Order: sequence, then C-alpha cells, then structure tokens
Amino acid sequence: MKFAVVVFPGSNCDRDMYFAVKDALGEEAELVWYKEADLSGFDAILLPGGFSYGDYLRSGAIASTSPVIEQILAAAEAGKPVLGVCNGFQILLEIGLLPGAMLPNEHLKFMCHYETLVVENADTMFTKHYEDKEEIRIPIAHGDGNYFCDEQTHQQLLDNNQIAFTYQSNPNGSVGDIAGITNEQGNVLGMMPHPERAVEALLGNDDGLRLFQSILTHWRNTHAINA
Amino acid sequence: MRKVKVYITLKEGVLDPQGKAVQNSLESLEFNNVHDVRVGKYMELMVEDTENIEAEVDRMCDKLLANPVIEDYTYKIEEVV
Amino acid sequence: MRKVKVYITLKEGVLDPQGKAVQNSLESLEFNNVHDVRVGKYMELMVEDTENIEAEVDRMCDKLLANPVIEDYTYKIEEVV
Amino acid sequence: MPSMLEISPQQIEEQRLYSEMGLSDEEFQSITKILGRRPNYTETGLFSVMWSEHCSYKNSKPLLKKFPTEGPEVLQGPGEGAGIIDIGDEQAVVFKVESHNHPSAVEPYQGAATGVGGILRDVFSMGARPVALLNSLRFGSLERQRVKYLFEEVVRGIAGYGNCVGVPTVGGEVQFDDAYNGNPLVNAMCVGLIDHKDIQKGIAAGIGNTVMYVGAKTGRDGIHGATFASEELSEESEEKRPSVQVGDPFMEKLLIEACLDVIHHDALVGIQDMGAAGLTSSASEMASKAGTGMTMNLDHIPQREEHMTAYEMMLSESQERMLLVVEKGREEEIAQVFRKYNLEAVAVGEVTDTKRFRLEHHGEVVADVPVDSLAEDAPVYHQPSKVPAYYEEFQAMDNYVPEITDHKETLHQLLRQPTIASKEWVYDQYDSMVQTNTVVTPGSDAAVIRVRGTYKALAMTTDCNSRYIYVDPEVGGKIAVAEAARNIVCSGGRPLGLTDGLNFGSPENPEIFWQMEKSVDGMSEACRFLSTPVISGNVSLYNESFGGQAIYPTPIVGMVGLIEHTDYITQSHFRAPGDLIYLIGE
Ligand SMILES: Nc1ncnc2c1ncn2[C@@H]1O[C@H](COP(=O)(O)OP(=O)(O)O)[C@@H](O)[C@H]1O
Repeated sequence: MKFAVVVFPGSNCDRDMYFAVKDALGEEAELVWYKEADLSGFDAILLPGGFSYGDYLRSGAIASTSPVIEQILAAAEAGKPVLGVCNGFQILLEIGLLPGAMLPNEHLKFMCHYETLVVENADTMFTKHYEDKEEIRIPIAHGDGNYFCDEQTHQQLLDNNQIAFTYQSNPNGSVGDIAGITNEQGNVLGMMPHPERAVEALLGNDDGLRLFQSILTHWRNTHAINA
Repeated sequence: MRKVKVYITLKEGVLDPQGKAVQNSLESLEFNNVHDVRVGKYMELMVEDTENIEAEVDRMCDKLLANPVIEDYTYKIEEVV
Repeated sequence: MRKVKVYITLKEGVLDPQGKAVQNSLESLEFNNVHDVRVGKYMELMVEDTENIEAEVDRMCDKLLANPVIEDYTYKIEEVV
Repeated sequence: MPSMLEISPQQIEEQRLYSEMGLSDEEFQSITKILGRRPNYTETGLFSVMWSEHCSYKNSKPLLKKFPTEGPEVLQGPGEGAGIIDIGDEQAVVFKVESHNHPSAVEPYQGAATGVGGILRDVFSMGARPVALLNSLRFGSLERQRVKYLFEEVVRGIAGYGNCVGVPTVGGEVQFDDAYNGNPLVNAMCVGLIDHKDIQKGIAAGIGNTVMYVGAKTGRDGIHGATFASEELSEESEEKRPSVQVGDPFMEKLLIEACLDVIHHDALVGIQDMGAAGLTSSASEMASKAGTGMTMNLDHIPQREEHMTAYEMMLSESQERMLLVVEKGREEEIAQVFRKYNLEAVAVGEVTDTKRFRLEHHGEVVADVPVDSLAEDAPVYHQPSKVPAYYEEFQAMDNYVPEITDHKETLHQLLRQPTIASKEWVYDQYDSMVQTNTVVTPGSDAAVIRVRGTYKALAMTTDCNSRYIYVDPEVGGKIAVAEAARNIVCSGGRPLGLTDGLNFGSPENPEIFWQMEKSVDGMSEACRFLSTPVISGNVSLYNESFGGQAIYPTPIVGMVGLIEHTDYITQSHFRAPGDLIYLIGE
C-alpha cells in the first residue's frame, strides 16, 4: 500500500508520519511537497501536523488555499482514506471536508503530553483494530485544539457515528470531548492527537500503530474483493 | 489606493477563551467595571482601487480572512490621503 | 453601559510575519491588487459607565491590552442602545 | 570619501558620538590609527558592534583560553557557529548555548523566541539538522508582578518558536531568586546531528565568488542590539525599545529545510547565519576567516523599510537571515534551491583579494576598512580582579548546620519552593516529542534522543546552581560541570563535551571579574578531570539591573553524552513496586 504524506511549508510532523508508515507499519510512503504533488498514484493521503504557514491568520487557513487541496478533495471523493492529524485536522476543517472549526485551547496554552482517548467508533477504516470504548494512550501537542461546532452539527456527528475518538478527560475545551471525527462516508478522519508519535514501545507507547494497521487492513480487504 | 479595515469577530454563541482570559486579567488588575470582553482580529489592507472593490473585499473575507463557521466580519474602505 | 472598541496594531517598522503571509496567500488566490497587509487585534469590551472612562480605557490598554514595546492602540467608546 | 551622510567624521570625533555607540576614547583612537584617517559614521558603527563584548569577547577572551577545548573526538571546537563532536559511524553531534537576556528583559516573548531562533541558525548553518532544544532560565521572585509576566512570556516565547519550527524542546532548568529581579536570564541550547561529510564552514573563499543573501528582509530591528547586550540595563534601555526584533519561526522553518538542501550543492562555498551585529559580523567574519576581502553593494540588500541608510542595514539585527558564498556563475542554481521554499536568494557582493571590507550604497563607497581589523584587531582587556568582601566574610563563617525538628514540614516547605517544585507547567508548553526521537522527555535527569537508524542515543542536560557559584565560584564551577556529567551518566550516557553560557555582571567591577575568573577555573578543572572539552559557548556580561545590582554569577553548563545502545537508557523515576533502591556515593 502506498501512502502520500503531503508536506506544506511549515509542516513539521511530516517525517514522523513517514517513518510511522515506512518503519513501524512497513508500507510504502512518500513525502510530497505541496507544489509538486500528484496524488493520483497513492492509496491513502496523510496530512501531517505542524504549523503550516506558521499557523498565521488561523491554523490551517492559508494551507487551505493552495492548489493541492483540489487533489485532496478528489481523493476524498474517490473514497480513499484521508487522515489529517493536528494541523492536518485543522486543514480538513478549513477546506470543509470535516465540519466545525478550531479555537484556541481553553486555557490558551500549548500543551504536549499523553492523553487517554476513548475509541467511540471501532467500525471505521481507521479504527478496525481497536475495540469499541477501548482506552488508548496517544500524545497531544497543540495550541488550537479546542474543537467547536454548533449543537446541531454535534448532534449529527453523534447520530451518524462520526465521532471516532473522545478525550477521557478533556484537556482543551472541545465540544463533547471530541478528539477526532470522520466524514459521513467514513473515509476522512481528522484528529488532534498524534497516532504517529505512538508507534514504538521505545518512545513510550505503540497504541497509535493500530490506527495505521486499520487503514492497511481495510485497503487489503477492499482490494481482495476487487481483485 | 484604498485602505481597507477589516474587523473579524467571533460569532455570537462561540465561546471566546481569549476574551475570557483578558477579562479575568482586567479584574485581577482591579478594573472591576468590565463586564464582557471579546477578542477578534483587525486587519489593514492597502488595496488598489477598482470598480467593485467591495465585492473584492467580500470575496477575500469569505475565501480567506474569516472562517464563516465561527467568525463574522465587517469592513470599512477609506481613501488614502 | 458602554461598548469600547479597541484596535491594536503593530508599531510601524515592527515586522509583521502574519500580515506578510496573508498577503502572499491573497496573491496566490489571485487578488493581485493587495499591496500591504498588517494584522492586529480588535477587542470589544462592555464597560460600566464612569466619569473618566477614557482614562480607564487608556490604563487598561497600557497595562494589559496592548504591548507598548511593539504595539500601538486606538479605541472608540460607543453608547449601547 | 564622498559623504551623503549628514554627520561628518570630524563631528563624530569632536562630539564623541562614538561613545554613544559604546566605543571608548582609546578604542576610537585605535580605529583612527588602523584606518589612517577618521572613520565615517557607517564605519564607526561597524567597529562599534564588532568591538562590543558580544562579538569580540574583549573582556572574556583571556578567561576563555583557560577552557580545555580539545579531545580525540572534537571535530570543531569554539570559533565556528557551533562545536562538533564525533559520535562514530561518520556521524557527529553539534551543539551550542546562546543567551538572550537583555532582549528578554525588554520584550520577553520576542526576546526568548528570537533567542531560540538564533541558536537554531548557529546549528543548522553548520549543516546539521537541529534535533533538540534545551534552555536555562533565571527569574526573580515570583511574588513580583513583572517577574511573573517575564516568566510566563519567556516560556511562551520559547514554546512559540520551538514548537513552530518542529524541533523538540526536551529539557532545561528554571530557578528563581531575588538576584534576578531586574535581570532575567534566558539561555537557549540547540543540539544537532550531522554526517561528517556535510560539515560546513562560514568562510568566504575563492576570489571572485558571489556573496548571496537569503531569508527575511532587513528592517530597522535591533539596531545596536549587540552593544545593547553588552550594557547594563538602565532607564535608557527603555528608550532603546524600538530596537526590539520580532521573530518569524515560519521563515526559520523554511530556512532550515532550504539550507539543509543547499549544503548538498557543490556550488556552495560557505554559509553563515546573521546573528548579533547582522550583516557586519557575518560578512566580515566570513572574509576574515578565509583570508580574503569582500565588497558588498547595499542597494541589493532586500529591505523591508524605505530609505534605510548603510549604517542601519549593516547594524540591523533582523532575524532569519543567512549569508552564503557561492561559486561565481552558479548563483542561479543556488537560487533555484531556495525558490522551492518560496525564498529568494540574491547576490549582494563578491569575494575579493584585497583583505578589505568595502561597502557601496547608491553609487558611493560608504565603508572601506581592513577586514581583519574588525574581527581580529578588537582590543583585549585584562580586567583587574579582586576577592569580594562577601566571599571573605562567608569563608570566615562556620558551616551552617540546619536544624530540622519536623521533617515532614521541612520537606513540604522545600517542595513549595518554585525552584524545586515540578516544572511541568513549563515543559508541558513545549512540544518535546516532535521528530519522534525523544526517548526520555522532560522530567528526568537528562533528556534522551535516539539517533534514528542506529542503536545509539544522545543524553543532554543544562545545569548550574548559581547560589553555589556565588558562595564559592571555583568550587561552584566544578559542581556545575560535575552535576551535568552526573545527569548524563545517570541516564546511561558517557559525557562527550560541553557548551557554556557565562552570565555575569559587569566585568569592569573587579569583584565580578574575580567571580568570572574563579568559576572558569573551577569549570576548566572539572572539564579536564572528566575529559569533557568545551566545544562552544557564549558570554553575556553586564547583567545588572537599575540599581547596579548584579545577578548571581551564572555560568551555565550544557552537556551532551553518548549512549551506546538504547537498552542502556535509564530514567530517574521508580518503575515498579518491589524494585530495590540503592544509594551510591559518599
Ligand atoms: N526550562 C525548562 N525547559 C525544559 N525542561 C525543563 C525546564 N526546566 C525544567 N525542566 C525539566 O524538568 C526536570 C526537572 O528540572 P529541575 O527542577 O531543574 O531538576 P534537576 O535540575 O534536579 O534535574 C528536568 O527534566 C528538566 O529537563
């Protein structure tokens, strides 16, 4: 399986994502610079964390105006897995692939530490390898991770089973303790916590690896059927 | 050339943690008569004059400067003297 | 009650990386007639009326709302209807 | 010399305008002698920054000579942007510490942020990828409103910059004491990894080669920052405020990636960052080191503001700028590399064989000085030293033996001290995990970063107990080095070497100079004993507040150690119930 890691100016978890796929998952990955990106040959699109365009104006806002976005929208439309982590999630919100917006953390400080997440929906292509309601430990590292949406949208997310992860103890003020959501079709996931930082026991924890394994399993299954 | 002043505010109903923090700090500095604070953005753009500059500015705001999910905007266009 | 609108801008000569990034982004969206962008803050405060409200607001700005080392401020005080 | 400047050389001398730039009468006289004429305004500015303590180390040079700087593994000792130590397998570790005390006292967020930016550039301009940041902070009493503000903003500034560029901040220390009430200390350290073949030098070699400028445009920021950093804080520093520089970590991130690309280009001859004293120091040092000269046309310098004078451009401390020397005729190839990252590299000058530093602006020669005179002819002062009265008093005292009646209460009291209390509030704001190499995050004795693709890891720490040093600088200096080494060893590493950040009051005060002398003696002895050479460092003097109250002598030690295998990594916390606890040592 071939993963694209889209690199924007200011992305800084791009290599981390790349190594998670290549070394921990053992699949093919490529860093693609936003200007030169041709995403057509990839099976999954990863939008890494970091500070695209310095987080200036609003996190993810400026990246959302670059031409590569068209290709990301097309990949999502085609049903390919699209994963946005941290700044990647913020970009997915800004381009409207996912509903809602990000506000500064409730206490206005950047935070970096492990959080306990609850898997709210283990029936997605990103979460197959988890159990429903399983508690996993994944690091967060963000200043603008306070997920906001209006009540109606929140209800829709609940009704459609679009909430993938919640925080066990809400660190940033997010509506409904939301840590990660999918689109209605379930092939676009945005999450603030960093699964790519939790793929090796040496660095403390490998709970995040199963997220990447889920994507792979899903891909293998669909390809087995198609073949 | 025109100077465009854009004011971006959080929509009503959207929690404003920054505003809340500023208000608390004002209180701790004993400004006790401040009842509410909302923090937004203020931008100054120097824009070449065109016929429908207002439509232009609207597009800039919609496309980039403000996020309609959480923000409202207003602007003023001034002559540059 | 009065509504105080505070506009905070970077002092002249102080680098505004944010403004620059916004300007570049507007350019890439083909708004080619934007020559300069400066990004600042806009705050709305609801303040109880007092006799020398202006002196109060000045003090708030000096002490907290603006960073006098790199920022300037102006404000407007409006009646609340 | 034709002059478009309003102020004539004669006026500079007669009205002693040079003294406002920080030059003494004697220094001005020796400049006149070097040039064989009076310097013009721009030239006076060049000398004033290059001969400031910050750039010339004129007061500290005699002391720095005492440090052992050599060892079998040292690939680059003090003198370049950062020092380099071999770690085997054709790889090496690059590190240095840098202070940003004065800027942080005036504008804590930007001061701390640009401090981080500066030390990063020192490391990646060597060709190394920055893999970790640390810091060492000192503040006054947290009871004070201003101190609290400084503390919060400094931490936010470090976080704001480091997090954005994607280099993990993995460790550091924070101490609080009244001695720092008017003068906080902000020292940042950066550690980088490099392949031997990629090591760069900041030299302007090859007559006829092109000098290129890349990065942020030049504004009027921080003009006289270098001399400012070498002065005592006074009411006047408030007036110098407009000189505060603002950092752009986004620009820095682009520069990191672009520079790490460009070092693989064979058209690149030399590269250096524009740190303190900006264009002046980077350009003149590159030429001086190569034994060449340089001509620059200031009309080509990318400018952010209108009507900038030569003086302003040469002294600007705008951040996120680099200077390159490139083979003649291959400028476009280099520009191409930068263009990928939306950066513009422009030709601004040429390497010459004249050994002169020559600047043109608007068709006129605005400066023409022997290039070595800026870097190498700076004066060196051997300041008088005197044993402080307080020290003799302390020595005469009996050893203090604390009386403890209620152990629990005393323990609680100790833990309540901000200096001892958990620093989680601080390091939670730092992204300590980005790059996914951090094995030991903040909270242990030393931080540990694995070296990807090998079994090796690097342990790193910053340490300095300035109270010990105040009480006895020589013993205290030894303790600082020994503590750092212990932290490395406790983490499973072998200490490789260290970088030092010497923060003191005014060297012109003999009692303070004595503190400097003695702590350097103590540190040097410990370094020799432990075979940990000093490979880089920084000096920050005149750390005194309004009343002339000097800080505690604070020579910070930043140490890096090599862990041969990640299996050997040990952490400071208890791991499992039932494990045995041993006490080792006396
Ligand atoms: N400014 C800082 N930046 C990053 N980490 C810090 C900072 N200050 C303290 N720490 C971390 O907190 C831990 C404890 O620090 P400290 O209280 O100084 O204890 P010690 O010096 O005994 O290790 C260390 O792991 C250190 O790296």
